Amino acid sequence: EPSAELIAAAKGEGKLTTIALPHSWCGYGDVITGFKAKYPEIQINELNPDAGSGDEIEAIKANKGNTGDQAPDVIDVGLSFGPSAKTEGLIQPYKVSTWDSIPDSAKDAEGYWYGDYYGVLSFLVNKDLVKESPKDWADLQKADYANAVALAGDPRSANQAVQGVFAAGLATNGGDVSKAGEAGLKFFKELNDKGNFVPVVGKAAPFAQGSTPIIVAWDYNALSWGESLNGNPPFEVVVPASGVVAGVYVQAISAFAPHPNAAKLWMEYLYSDEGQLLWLKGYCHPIRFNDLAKAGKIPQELLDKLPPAAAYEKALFPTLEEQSANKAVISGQWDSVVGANVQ
Amino acid sequence: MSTLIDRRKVVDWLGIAPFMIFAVMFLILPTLYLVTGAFFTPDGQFTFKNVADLAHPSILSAYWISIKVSVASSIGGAVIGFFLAWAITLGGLPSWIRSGLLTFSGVASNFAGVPLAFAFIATLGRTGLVTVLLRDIFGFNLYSTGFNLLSFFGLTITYMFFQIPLMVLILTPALDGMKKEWREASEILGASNWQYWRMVALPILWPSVMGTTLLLFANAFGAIATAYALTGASLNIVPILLYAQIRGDVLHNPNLGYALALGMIVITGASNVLYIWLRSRAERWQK
Amino acid sequence: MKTNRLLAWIALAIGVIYFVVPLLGTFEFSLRMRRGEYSFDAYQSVFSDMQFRETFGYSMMMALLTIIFGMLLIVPTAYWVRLRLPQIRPVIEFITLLPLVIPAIVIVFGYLRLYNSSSWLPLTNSTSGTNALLMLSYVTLALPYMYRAVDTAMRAIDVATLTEAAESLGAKWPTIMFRCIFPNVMSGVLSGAFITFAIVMGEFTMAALLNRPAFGPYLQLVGANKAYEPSALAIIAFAITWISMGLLQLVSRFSKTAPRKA
Amino acid sequence: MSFLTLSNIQKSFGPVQVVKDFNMTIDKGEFVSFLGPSGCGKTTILRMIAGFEAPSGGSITIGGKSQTNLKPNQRNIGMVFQAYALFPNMNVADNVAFGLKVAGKPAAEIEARVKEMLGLIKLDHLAERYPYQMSGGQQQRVALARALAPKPQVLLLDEPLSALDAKIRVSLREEIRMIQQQLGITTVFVTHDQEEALSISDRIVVMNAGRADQIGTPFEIYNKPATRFVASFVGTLNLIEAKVVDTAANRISIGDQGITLREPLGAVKAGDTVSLALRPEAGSIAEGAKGDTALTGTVIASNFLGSVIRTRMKVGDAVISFDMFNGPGLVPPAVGETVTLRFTASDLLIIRE
Amino acid sequence: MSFLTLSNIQKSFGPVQVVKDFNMTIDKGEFVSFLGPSGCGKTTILRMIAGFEAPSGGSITIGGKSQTNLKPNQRNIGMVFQAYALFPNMNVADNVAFGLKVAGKPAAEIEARVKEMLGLIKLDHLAERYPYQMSGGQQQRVALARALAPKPQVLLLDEPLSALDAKIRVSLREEIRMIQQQLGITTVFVTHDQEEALSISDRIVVMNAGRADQIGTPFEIYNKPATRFVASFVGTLNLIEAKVVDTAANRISIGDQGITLREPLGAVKAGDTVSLALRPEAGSIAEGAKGDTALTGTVIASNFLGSVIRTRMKVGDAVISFDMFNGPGLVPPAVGETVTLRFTASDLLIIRE
Ligand SMILES: Nc1ncnc2c1ncn2[C@@H]1O[C@H](COP(=O)(O)OP(=O)(O)OP(=O)(O)O)[C@@H](O)[C@H]1O
Ligand SMILES: Nc1ncnc2c1ncn2[C@@H]1O[C@H](COP(=O)(O)OP(=O)(O)OP(=O)(O)O)[C@@H](O)[C@H]1O
Ligand SMILES: NCCCCNCCCN
Ligand SMILES: [Mg+2]
Ligand SMILES: [Mg+2]
Repeated sequence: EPSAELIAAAKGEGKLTTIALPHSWCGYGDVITGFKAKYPEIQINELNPDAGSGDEIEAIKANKGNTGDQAPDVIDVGLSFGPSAKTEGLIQPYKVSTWDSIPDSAKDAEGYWYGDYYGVLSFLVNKDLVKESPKDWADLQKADYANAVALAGDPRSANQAVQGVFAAGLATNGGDVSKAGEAGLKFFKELNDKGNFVPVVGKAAPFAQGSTPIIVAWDYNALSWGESLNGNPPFEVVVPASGVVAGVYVQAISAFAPHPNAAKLWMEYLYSDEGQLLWLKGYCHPIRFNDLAKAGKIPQELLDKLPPAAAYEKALFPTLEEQSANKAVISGQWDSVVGANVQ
Repeated sequence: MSTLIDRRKVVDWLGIAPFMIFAVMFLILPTLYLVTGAFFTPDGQFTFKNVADLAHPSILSAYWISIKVSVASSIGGAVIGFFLAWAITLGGLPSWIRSGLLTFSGVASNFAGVPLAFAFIATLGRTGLVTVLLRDIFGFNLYSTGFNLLSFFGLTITYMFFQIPLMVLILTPALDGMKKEWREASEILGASNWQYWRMVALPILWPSVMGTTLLLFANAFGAIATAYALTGASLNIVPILLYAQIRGDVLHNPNLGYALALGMIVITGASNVLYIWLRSRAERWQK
Repeated sequence: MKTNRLLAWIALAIGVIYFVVPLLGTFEFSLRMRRGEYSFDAYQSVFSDMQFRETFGYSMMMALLTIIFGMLLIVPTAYWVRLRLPQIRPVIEFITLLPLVIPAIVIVFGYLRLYNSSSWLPLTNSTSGTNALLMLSYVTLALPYMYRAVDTAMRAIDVATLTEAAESLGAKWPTIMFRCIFPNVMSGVLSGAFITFAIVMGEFTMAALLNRPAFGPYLQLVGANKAYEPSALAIIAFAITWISMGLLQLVSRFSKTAPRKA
Repeated sequence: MSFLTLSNIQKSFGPVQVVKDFNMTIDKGEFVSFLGPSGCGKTTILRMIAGFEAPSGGSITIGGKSQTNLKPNQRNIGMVFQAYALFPNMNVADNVAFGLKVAGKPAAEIEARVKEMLGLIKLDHLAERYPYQMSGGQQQRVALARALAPKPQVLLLDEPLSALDAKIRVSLREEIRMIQQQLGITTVFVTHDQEEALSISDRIVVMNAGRADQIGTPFEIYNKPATRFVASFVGTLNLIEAKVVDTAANRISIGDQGITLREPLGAVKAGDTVSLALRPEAGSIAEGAKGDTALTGTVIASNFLGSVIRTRMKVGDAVISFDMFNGPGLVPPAVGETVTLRFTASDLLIIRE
Repeated sequence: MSFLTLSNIQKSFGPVQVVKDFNMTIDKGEFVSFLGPSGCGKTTILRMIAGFEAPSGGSITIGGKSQTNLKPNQRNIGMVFQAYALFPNMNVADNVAFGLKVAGKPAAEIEARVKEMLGLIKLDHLAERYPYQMSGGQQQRVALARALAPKPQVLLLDEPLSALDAKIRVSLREEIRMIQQQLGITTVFVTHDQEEALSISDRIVVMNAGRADQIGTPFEIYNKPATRFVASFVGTLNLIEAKVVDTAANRISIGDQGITLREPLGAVKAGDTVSLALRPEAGSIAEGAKGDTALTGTVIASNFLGSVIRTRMKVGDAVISFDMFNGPGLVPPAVGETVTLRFTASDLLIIRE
């Protein structure tokens, strides 16, 4: 529970500025509503919900010295952005009251950043167009899936897409993390050469329209997009049999936050049982999942909506070093290896 | 007396002061503020590395593709836009078509980004309306002809959706200025329609056509949203690289991004200089 | 002459096909929200969204302000350049091209550095200040089109003689500007206004980073998360923008400002 | 020998008939002017000859060949427009060469012909100039050379001088006439300046509301106007209302002064009013001036027009203007002075309608 | 009483001096025309009076008040431009009202004045029309009314008629003169049409290359040209080269025909060549024409100009034109005929330079 002083101070600030929180992402819509209900005195100012992690960092930088509504208080970024932001002095430390229940591997010892939720890469399948869903990465190369497979972003700029390439590599090279990047590029080059790869950014609209029948995306996104279509078209979310890669996002407070106390209170809320369960409702695995499970605090109906638990048991959590090494390979060589057929 | 002349000169320059102040404050300074970042490392050291990095093959090829797409879509847009502008000014069409097309062009010239890309995907994509209609009704498989919307060609025809209207909007007044007597004079001198256009009308319109084509070039060169939405992961063009460097959650080297922006400004500047030079040649016959 | 007209119709037909079919494709998709049948569900969903109306209204307001401010800035400038400083024209033309190639994000980051709450001109400190900054940023983006449209219209009137006529009748410069020049370049002002209107309605980057509730960011957000609504929105936005322009044109035709023959 | 023939030409724009049953034959080498007020259909006829408008009825032949199915660029006609219509993107030489280039003539021939034409219009030294660098008169000369260069069968000129000022207009019209005679080219010239038409034409067509009121030599048109319209349109005319005194004796009175006309009065009776026309140059107030008729009146104004002084005098209710040549010794009559104007009775025309 | 004074006015554009030390005083209510060839500086002087250009030297006063530091909109001067320059966005009434509105006059007064002005130019019925709906002549009348509405101290007109055609030009210039006299407004009128200047001015300034060659009444300018330039620019002039025969006796010869001049020949000697000027209307070939001098020659051309027939005859090497009034009975001399032209010796002016 947050301290009374913190609550008072946060209420005194009266406002919290968030950035890059799409309401359909990880149940953020409900999270924001919940926070507002609990602290009606604090107004939430949402910046560009569709921004990427890079945007978030740039927003902090650009708004140094700005206390206007453009300056974010809190960010939610891909894992690798935590340490780099810390080095650049863009974030400030804070340890929430549930700090100890966050696994050590997923947090900065000094409290600058801390993991918030994760998911695994999955296939979102349009059942109108794809009768037989792929079960594993290797299946994607089948002739049945001509013009069918899309990434949920540009591997040169979107973490979700980079991890997709990484996961494919991991699955096809027998699990060698250190070489997964190259293997992933090779996999996509092949996919592209066969004509299975669709270079459109996968999301709800092209999925419904049919131009991206299979999208490689975080399971929580896949589920949320699929659900939002109300069965038109019907969909399936498949966690591949091998190459199950988990992605962790991290929370942090801007070093220049105009409302530092509201930011801290926001963190307290996110890491409270209430906040964690709201993420789970949005198909994300909250970082305290195991802690909550152990305490029997997770309602069964929430678990039922997720892919089978077994799928997560094999999940690989790449370390920071592994991630950045593979990222450099994938982003750096995507153009030259996969290249696109644009001439 | 000289003070009088000087005073008038001062007043002359004062007249454009508001514009200049505006341009400096809201266009030039903000740009400089960041674009000078092209010459610094992330921790503030002066460097030429970012600019030197532009010579990297993948970046050079990005510039090259960008220039090609821009040239193709600006010329394509200029040619088709020219015909449309001609049709509504000199083609003897009813006047409501003219005003309808002009306002439509106002909207369409800025119909870009995700909606535009989606419109073309929904039309000419593999499951697009036209593709499907061609297949189902005429048994014609568009994609087996080698056509691909997510390609250089596809991007070009998509860009033309906003390039053509821009051309129409800007060129219409120039066509309005064509005197009927020029056509009649050339006709009575025995010229065919084609000779009239080649020897009289086009040379007269040339400066306007060129100027507008340059505008289209810059317009395409800087367009990002459409390209990104259309060919997200596949197209290596400068604005996408630039955004990947500034905004992406992977690459993130803003200083290189600013160097890319600087390169774009330089290219536009160069094309502008080229244009001014060409125009001064083409306008010898003007005051 | 007849072959001309035929050619004109052909050109027009090709244009219409090229422009209408993608819109039709979008429209057709927007009707497919309900499985197996066409419906206007997506439109209902859009219209019932408060945010749609709010952001659309906000952007309309901004568009009008941008047009007014932009024209107040550009018409006198174009006028002055024609009258007194023709030699500076290439410079102005180049400046007005810049916004096309300088990425909006570069410009807006610059704004955040230059006009933030602790700068000499803390525009972002207040909502009205930020609105003003956003409006100015729109003027910047509209510059290439506004300037050309106005300058073209000015070519058609004899600016110098009209000015002298007004001066000899005792007029001072505001009168000259607003009673003698503006009304006579209305056609250019209008076509500049059309483009500006469309730019403002669709602009994303500036509004998002300055955090104003504009239509562009809303469009982007819906596009990222929904399937059918974005298409419906695109069609609606296209139609409303087009209709607004039509109205603008009608209004200007019936107001007695521009009675020139076509 | 009739060269250009217009037979029963009609032209309607929508419901309005602007040319009504127009007939005329023009000989080879003839210079014919169309004279008439604005909107009477002069340009329309010219444009039909050129082929820019199709007649609603009737036919046009040139050299015996029907032009009906020929497009303008097949007619081999030269045309000079009121607003010059030089191609602004070409210099003088290129403008003049245009028709020859278009016809695919060899370069050497083109060059020679352009040179010849520029010599004809005396602009050799300006061959490199662009239209905007020349005065209106120079531009119009270039337009003439351009029209003549391809040796057209017929030359059409649509008010080629009306945008120029008086001095240049006079010298250019003389030049045009000279060149026309030199080349012997059949020419149709449209104007609404009567002096222009009178001074350069072989024949004049005076048009009125889509019809030819009179076709004749300048002398005929000026001195024997067929209608009241022609009389008043051509030249400056005094129109005087007179009272019939005695039909048999051809006596009328102006104010209280009686006059005997030469022309028979016709079907009028004493007390009726008739309209008479008298040109200002027909009479003289000089002592010893010839003339069988005189009118005495009071001077109300005297106007110096350069070579001519125009004086207005009042006779009864009628105001009559008369001209006299200016000269160093001449003292124009003072306002209020009484003068006697002498003229020949046959100069008084009866205007009937 | 001098009202508008130009003292030692100079104007240079860059290195070129286009107005050179110009002096003139104009009385209140006077109508002065500036006449001269293109480029001589007429417009420039007008624009300096209006305040659009600042003189490089000299001063301008109106009603005794120096105008040097006044902007155009402070001078209370009316101006009419060659290209009308009506505001295209305003109808006739609004155009005329403009100067009054700008001056903040009460609505009722404006309305009354506009009505009065429209009455003056006889366009009451077109008050609602826009400029593009009117003919050039009508537009120019509106421009005049617009300039006059604010009751300017001085009215400036820069070739207001040169864009119009002959017929309208004549009627409009008479209208302008009438209105000017009615209002008694001091007027400066620029033209390069000599007939125009002669017919409506109180005084004429003949300009030549930035200087006034002569300032005088139309009669003086026409009949006593101060320079050869003025003589040749104003009117049509025969310039005849003659040989001095006897200085003391004032005898010269043209061809082989001797003539005694009135004017003393001055410092020339027998055998020298002198230039003589003779106006075409000065002589007559009519039988019994008066004149103490005669020249006999051969007719080489005879030209019908409407009211006048201009004949050219050759006397030795000299070509001399003379005019006679046209009349129905008149037979113009045939080419080749020998005629004798009679005139007064004092009509022969000696041109020195
Ligand atoms: N294309 C057209 N459509 C309709 N009416 C026309 C057209 N062209 C000419 N007219 C009308 O036909 C009539 C004759 O026109 P035309 O141009 O032949 O007159 P004009 O004698 O040349 O007059 P002006 O001296 O003014 O040039 C006018 O009333 C004119 O308005
Ligand atoms: N702004 C200027 N800059 C340079 N030279 C000029 C300018 N205005 C006029 N001149 C020159 O000054 C001279 C006099 O010009 P001005 O316009 O007064 O002549 P004008 O007598 O009115 O001739 P026109 O009858 O052709 O109107 C001309 O040689 C002209 O080229
Ligand atoms: N805050 C969650 C991480 C941000 C990623 N946003 C994805 C948007 C896709 N363009
Ligand atoms: Mg005509
Ligand atoms: Mg002038």
